[in-house]
Amino acid sequence: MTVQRTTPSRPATTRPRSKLELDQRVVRHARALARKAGAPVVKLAKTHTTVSVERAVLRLAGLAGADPDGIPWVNRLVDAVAADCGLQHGVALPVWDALLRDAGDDLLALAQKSAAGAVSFRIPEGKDAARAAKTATAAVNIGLKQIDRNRAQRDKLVRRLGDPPKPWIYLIVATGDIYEDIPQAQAAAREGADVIAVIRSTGQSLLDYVPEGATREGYAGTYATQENFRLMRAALDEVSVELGRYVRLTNYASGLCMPEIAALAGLERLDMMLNDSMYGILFRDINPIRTFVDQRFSRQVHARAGIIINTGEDNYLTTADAIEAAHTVTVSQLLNEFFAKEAGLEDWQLGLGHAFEINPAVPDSFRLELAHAMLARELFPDAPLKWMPPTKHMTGDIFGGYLLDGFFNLAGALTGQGILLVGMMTEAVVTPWLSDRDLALQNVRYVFNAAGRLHEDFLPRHDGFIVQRGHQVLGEAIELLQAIVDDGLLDAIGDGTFGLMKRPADRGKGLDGVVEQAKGYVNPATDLLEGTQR
Amino acid sequence: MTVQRTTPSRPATTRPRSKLELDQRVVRHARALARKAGAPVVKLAKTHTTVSVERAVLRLAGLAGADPDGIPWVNRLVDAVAADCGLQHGVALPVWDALLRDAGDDLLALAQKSAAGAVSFRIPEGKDAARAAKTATAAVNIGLKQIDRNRAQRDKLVRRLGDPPKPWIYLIVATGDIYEDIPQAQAAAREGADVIAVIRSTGQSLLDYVPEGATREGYAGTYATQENFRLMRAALDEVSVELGRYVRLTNYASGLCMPEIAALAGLERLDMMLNDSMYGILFRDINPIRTFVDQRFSRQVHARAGIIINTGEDNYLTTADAIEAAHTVTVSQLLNEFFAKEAGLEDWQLGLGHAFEINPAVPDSFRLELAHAMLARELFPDAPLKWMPPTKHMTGDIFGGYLLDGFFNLAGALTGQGILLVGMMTEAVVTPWLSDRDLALQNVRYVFNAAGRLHEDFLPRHDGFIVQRGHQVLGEAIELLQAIVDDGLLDAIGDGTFGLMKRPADRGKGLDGVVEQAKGYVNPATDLLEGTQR
Amino acid sequence: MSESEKRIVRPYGDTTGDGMVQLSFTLPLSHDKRAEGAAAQLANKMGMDPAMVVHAKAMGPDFTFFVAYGPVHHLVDTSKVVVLEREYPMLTAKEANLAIKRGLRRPLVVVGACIGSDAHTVGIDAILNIKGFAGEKGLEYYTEIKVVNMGAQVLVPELVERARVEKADAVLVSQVVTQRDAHLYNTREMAAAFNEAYPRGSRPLLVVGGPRFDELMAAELGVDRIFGKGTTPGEVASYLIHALLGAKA
Amino acid sequence: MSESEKRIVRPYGDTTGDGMVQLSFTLPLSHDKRAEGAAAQLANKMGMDPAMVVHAKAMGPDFTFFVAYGPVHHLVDTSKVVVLEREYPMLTAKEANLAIKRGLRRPLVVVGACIGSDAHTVGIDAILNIKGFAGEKGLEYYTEIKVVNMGAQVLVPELVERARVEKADAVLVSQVVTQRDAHLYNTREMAAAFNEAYPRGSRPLLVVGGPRFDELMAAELGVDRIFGKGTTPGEVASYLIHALLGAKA
Ligand code: B12
Ligand code: B12
Ligand SMILES: Cc1ncc(COP(=O)(O)O)c(C=O)c1O
Ligand SMILES: Cc1ncc(COP(=O)(O)O)c(C=O)c1O
Repeated sequence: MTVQRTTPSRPATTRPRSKLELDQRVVRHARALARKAGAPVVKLAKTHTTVSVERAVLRLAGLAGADPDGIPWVNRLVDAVAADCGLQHGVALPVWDALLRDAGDDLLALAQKSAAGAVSFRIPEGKDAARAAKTATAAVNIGLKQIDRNRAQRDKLVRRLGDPPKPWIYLIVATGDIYEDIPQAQAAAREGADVIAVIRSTGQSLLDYVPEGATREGYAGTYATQENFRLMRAALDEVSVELGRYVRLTNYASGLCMPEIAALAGLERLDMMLNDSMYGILFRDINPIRTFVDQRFSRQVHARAGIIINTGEDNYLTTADAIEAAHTVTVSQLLNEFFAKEAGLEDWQLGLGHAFEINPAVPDSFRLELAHAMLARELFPDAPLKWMPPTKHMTGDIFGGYLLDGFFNLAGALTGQGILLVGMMTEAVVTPWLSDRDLALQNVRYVFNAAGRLHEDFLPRHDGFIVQRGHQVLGEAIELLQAIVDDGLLDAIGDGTFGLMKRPADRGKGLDGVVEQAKGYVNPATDLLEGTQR
Repeated sequence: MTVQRTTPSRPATTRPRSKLELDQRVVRHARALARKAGAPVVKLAKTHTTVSVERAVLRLAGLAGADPDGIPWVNRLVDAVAADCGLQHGVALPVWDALLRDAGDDLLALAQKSAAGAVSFRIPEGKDAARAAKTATAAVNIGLKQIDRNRAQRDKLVRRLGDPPKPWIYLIVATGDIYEDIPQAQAAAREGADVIAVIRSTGQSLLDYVPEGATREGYAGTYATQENFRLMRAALDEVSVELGRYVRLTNYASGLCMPEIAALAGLERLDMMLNDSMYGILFRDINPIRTFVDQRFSRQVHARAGIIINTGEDNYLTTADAIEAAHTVTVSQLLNEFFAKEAGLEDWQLGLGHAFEINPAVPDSFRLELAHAMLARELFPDAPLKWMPPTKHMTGDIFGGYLLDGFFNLAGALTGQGILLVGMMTEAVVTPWLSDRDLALQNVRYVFNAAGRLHEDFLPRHDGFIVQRGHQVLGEAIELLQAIVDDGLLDAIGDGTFGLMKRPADRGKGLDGVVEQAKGYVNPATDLLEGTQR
Repeated sequence: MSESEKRIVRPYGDTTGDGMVQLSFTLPLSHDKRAEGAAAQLANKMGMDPAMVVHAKAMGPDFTFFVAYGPVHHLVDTSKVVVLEREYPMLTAKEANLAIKRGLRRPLVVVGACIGSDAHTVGIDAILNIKGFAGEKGLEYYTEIKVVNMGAQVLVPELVERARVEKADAVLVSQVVTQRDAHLYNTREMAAAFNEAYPRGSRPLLVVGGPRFDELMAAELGVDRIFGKGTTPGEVASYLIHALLGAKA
Repeated sequence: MSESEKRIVRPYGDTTGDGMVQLSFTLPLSHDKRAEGAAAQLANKMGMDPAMVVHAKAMGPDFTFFVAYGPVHHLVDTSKVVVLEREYPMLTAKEANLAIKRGLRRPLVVVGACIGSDAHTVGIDAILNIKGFAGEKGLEYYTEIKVVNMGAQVLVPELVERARVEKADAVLVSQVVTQRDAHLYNTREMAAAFNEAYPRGSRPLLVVGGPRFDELMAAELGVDRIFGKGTTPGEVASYLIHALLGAKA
């Protein structure tokens, strides 16, 4: 007898006909509200700069390395400029003005000289200003061209080596030592990972500088440095060739150095970056304005680099209840989408986050998860979507945990998620072991092989539990968006709307690094990225 | 916000609207063919008797116990009668004739006397025959009345203590020692088991007698004896009261002593019995005619006792491929249904078997399982159905096994199975540990709590993979039934149609215990059970 | 069974005394018969004999994952088990408030934080926030307790400073990340800093908590008390009152 | 890594030499702190130190299930591992038939059965039936091998009798049920019966198999060879020829 046996498939992530029967007018209304809520913040971002944005400009212009104490030259130089004439005009004018005044034959020399106290900066006027801006732009453009070459190179490799089918299997390495990370990452890729994420050391996101060089001493993660990026990307290029599929590399932007890390990611051909417009605010108590300014710049760089961003909605559900807060995830996704598009990112670059974090003891928990996941899928049909596994309700019961991860995988298959973070049965116990990853991948394989196309048979009953729940969450999201539009996003954040964290706009880390732009502020990077000049 | 949170539920097993869109005409055709195929075998069963049937008559009439060598008196007596005058007239006439001739004041005395060689049996004629038949009937009726009292008692307990919702959670104990089984069974009930099955010692099904007394030395199971039945039922009555739900007890009939064990089950108020019309033939190489005669009698007794039978289709899939042989399961279910109904069982008593045994490495395996399970559900909407977990493809990978059992549970939930055998992650390793059962029950609970009502949302796509597969299997089943009707069921079995086992009708164990009925054959039990007299 | 009867117990598979245990681990060996033998050897060394290696799965060329089953010969002597028994009475919020009123005649001040680079605040929040944990309200709910929750990634000097300013009676610190023993390291550093900053015997009560702490290590780490996974606010409140007010309470 | 370099290895969690292992077991104790301590004690005795008891679940009033993680100090010495290496060359069906033709000049006779109360025939059938196992055809497929498959639950005397009648060169017996060491018991009984029935040194080759046998126990059980889980028909055929025809093959 013959069964229609076809090769195992992962579910189609291409636009499915609406299973939730969403009313497109309602969806458009939700997007319009997100735009309204986000607009004032964009205005803020356009009229402010931060120390990290300015340092990113210097990095794009080629300034790297650190002083003997390990303080990056970009920090030294920006601090020096700030001390002499403030940052309200940006670093570009005073720095290139100084170079033109022969204060040094290149940025490094200038930085060293200024560190020795042998340079004083000024805000050039008229012609001087014009010349400074012109040379600065040329210098920054060299960095952007490097980013363009990397993007082209990625496209070439993907074409040559082939692109894995969706969902991309996303695995984490986190030894703290780049030289342990590398073999583990390569092993993970061989085991089937399509995307490798190197988790950062705890605390890095609160450093107001980017460490230098190859590092071996992170806690529960490895420092994000340009050299570590380079080493890991090279190692993955190696296995990519071996495996005949392009293995992507992910790291984390959000934090105090979002703009700089985004620049480094582009310069070292990273492929995805965790980049959320609010994560730093909510989960790292970083000043809201600092974050909004930084995220905009970093996303402009990602857009240019062809990098896919991953947003952090999943994190909300680790602190708030996944049922009560379901609509806050939707709201955040809509805001992240708005900010991303405004910064120039395209749909295919939006790895909007959500997670399987409903308490498994809740009746109908799986049906609720399906409803939530389906809503995200249908609201953002062209975005890859980042589907995060259960973490909060994982316990030392590794068997129950393995089962829960299986149902997470099933929900992913039934709702066509694009980027599948692989859940680990030891989530509540240790950072993943080699065998945990292997078992986790077998779990994924079984589910996708056995039920990967169940979504073809699965049509939620018209007006059934799942459809109703989908509509309910969208409705609540719209109410909340309306409230945010009324109070303003900053106040909403101050009131603990997201992840139950209260973050007032006048507090939080890195506030002192925020500067309002003066008239005549120049940022050649933004100008180039926004295409106001090439 | 409010979610429609309703108390956890197990899926409805009540007739759902056809999800497979089966054509009822086709279904009726299939049943008609099963009747055609089975009819000749029923005829055979009506015209033959077996040593076990005759022994069962004596047991119903109250003869119990064994001789000093442990050979049951029923065996001694039947053998004696066979030796003196054959069994073609049944034991009733010669035995009660002897009693009436004062060969002993009761059956036990008679058996002992005859064992001592002090009795010779004859076939009474005319008046003598009539008197013998009459007293025999009265004696047997005492046993049947006991069975009736037990049935009434069960109904009363179920009413008083309450009946668990479907699916009933079915757990196995198998220590080999009834006194170890009892605490384990009680523990299992406390952990949530609705049905306890005591597996028989390997080999018992090939014993041509039923052991006596409480036993402590079985291999991979415990002997089925009247005393063990009594002890375990009493122990479960105890916990049933404690738990406030009636915990059912299951044992195994199929084997060389089907009729006797059925009688004992009725006399000791067992609630379910493994009883398949062909299992003994296929898996224990018992002679086909012996089995067909025995199964009919045993089922008549079960019908009277209000016992639910469990059939053994699941076993086929342990030797044959679950996809290739899917339709043989359907055919066997239809035959088991026909034989069962013919013997007087009602729909609610038909725990027709099937199993989740598709190789998990096969693409779309879960979709295929769903199709098969749904087909069984819709062919037998009013039968409880016995849903067996994966066994054959379970390996030492206990994590993968635990996941597979979770998907088995999900398939059960999505297709409304009535009796859920709980799968054990150690299936390929050991007979279940206490912790295996506990973990297995947590698995069941998670799945039914989280997705128990997913079947409400789940409507397989019209003409989709699942629907098509369901129709395909039914189609193949009808073809096979047609072939069986043409060749005859016995030949089909001889050719290895089921479970790949070839079992010719003139071979197999217990053949010498089969006797064709002579004119004037009397079996008071059958007469009473068939209601030709009360 | 009475406790004494089962002072000595063995693992239980499906019969008393069978000693059955399940094991899994990875060996850095390519998968072959020898590797399976090596797995059995390890199981034997752990006291499992006979060891059934029921599963072996190659993970790349250099590693193999194993699952083993079998009986271990070890006996467990429950009388030798040392556990930190709760030495204080459990109080309701009401009783706690009353005790403080009586014993302290002012609100009890608690400063809490997640120190070092650890940003896992859910645990400490579960203890401090009104919301609480496992159905018990957090310390903020206690009218007689003043709670200062400094949140995540607080530097030890900041913590000491704040404790002084607030005249903290107790400092509550959470450590969830344990990689490279970060939690032990940070706890020691914190304790040292307080002993440093305060005159002998005058420092606030130091309490740390987190899911991976060994509650018996308090002395070793230089703190007064450690709370492990599943701690409830009530336990913490009751302990604080017992430790700070002792008899007076 | 070369074999010699890693003669001594340790379990691997996520870094070389970390010795990490996962454990689970049940203790016949009601669930409380003391029971968790007892669980840690057992883990310690197995060489796990420190032992993280990450999960404890009460199973009724008298039992608790535990999961523990941690490093074990044991070293695995791969050079000390004894394994039964295949001492015979693997032959294709073709080569096998040829060898028999040459060496025996008559078909090689094999009698197979599942003895005792064991009814698990799938295993022996996988070896004997044409259908075979893991893509390899079974012995029936070999033109020069005569296979007599007696099926399930065969009594030893019947088996001996049949072997004699068929002039069996080899007897293949399967034992799957191992509860109460049934497989060992039945194997010994079978071996004894053959030695009994045949003049010294003239009995057929005795081969047993099943998923739970220890391949090293052949001598101890009085048989010539034991095959474990995953055996393929080809291995069995090759062994038979090697053992029966030795050099001649
Ligand atoms: C939620 C969570 C997060 C959230 C934290 C949000 C927040 N604001 O807290 C986010 C997403 C931000 C996060 C990030 C990271 N996390 Co995290 N996270 C978790 C998770 C899923 C749950 C932790 C939790 O909330 N538990 C619930 C609370 C109530 O339990 P609890 O913390 O044990 O607290 C109880 C007791 O311990 C005690 N207690 C705790 N503290 C205190 C203090 C006092 C004084 C007292 C009396 C009692 C007490 O009382 C509490 C109530 O009973 C765990 C995995 C898991 N399931 O456990 C991983 C986990 C803790 N995270 C981990 C890691 C490594 C990280 C990251 C470094 C990277 C990553 N893998 O995600 C980052 C970096 C964070 C940082 N800089 O520290 C690891 C830690 C591994 C280890 N042991 O070292 C874990 C175990 C996951 C894993 N296996 O990798 N994480
Ligand atoms: C299929 C099966 C059945 C079928 C058997 C059908 C049949 N005709 O064989 C049925 C349903 C009838 C059955 C019944 C029972 N079974 Co059963 N069954 C299984 C199951 C699921 C698969 C066994 C199998 O077919 N494996 C596939 C074959 C190919 O592998 P294999 O046997 O290991 O054989 C390979 C090697 O071992 C080797 N080999 C084996 N024999 C030989 C012989 C020679 C000469 C050579 C060279 C090689 C060789 O070569 C083979 C190919 O590689 C196992 C669980 C599991 N997943 O393992 C339980 C299992 C074996 N059964 C078990 C039990 C207890 C029973 C029952 C007693 C009750 C019950 N729990 O169901 C009854 C009674 C049967 C009896 N009287 O023996 C237990 C045994 C526990 C133990 N170790 O003691 C198991 C492990 C399940 C469990 N955990 O409870 N069972
Ligand atoms: C969007 C986003 N950014 C950054 C991070 C990591 O931040 P940190 O390095 O501060 O832990 C996460 C972690 O989950 C995240 O979701
Ligand atoms: C219908 C049926 N009868 C009987 C049995 C048990 O038979 P035996 O005791 O011969 O193993 C089974 C086992 O699965 C069965 O399915």
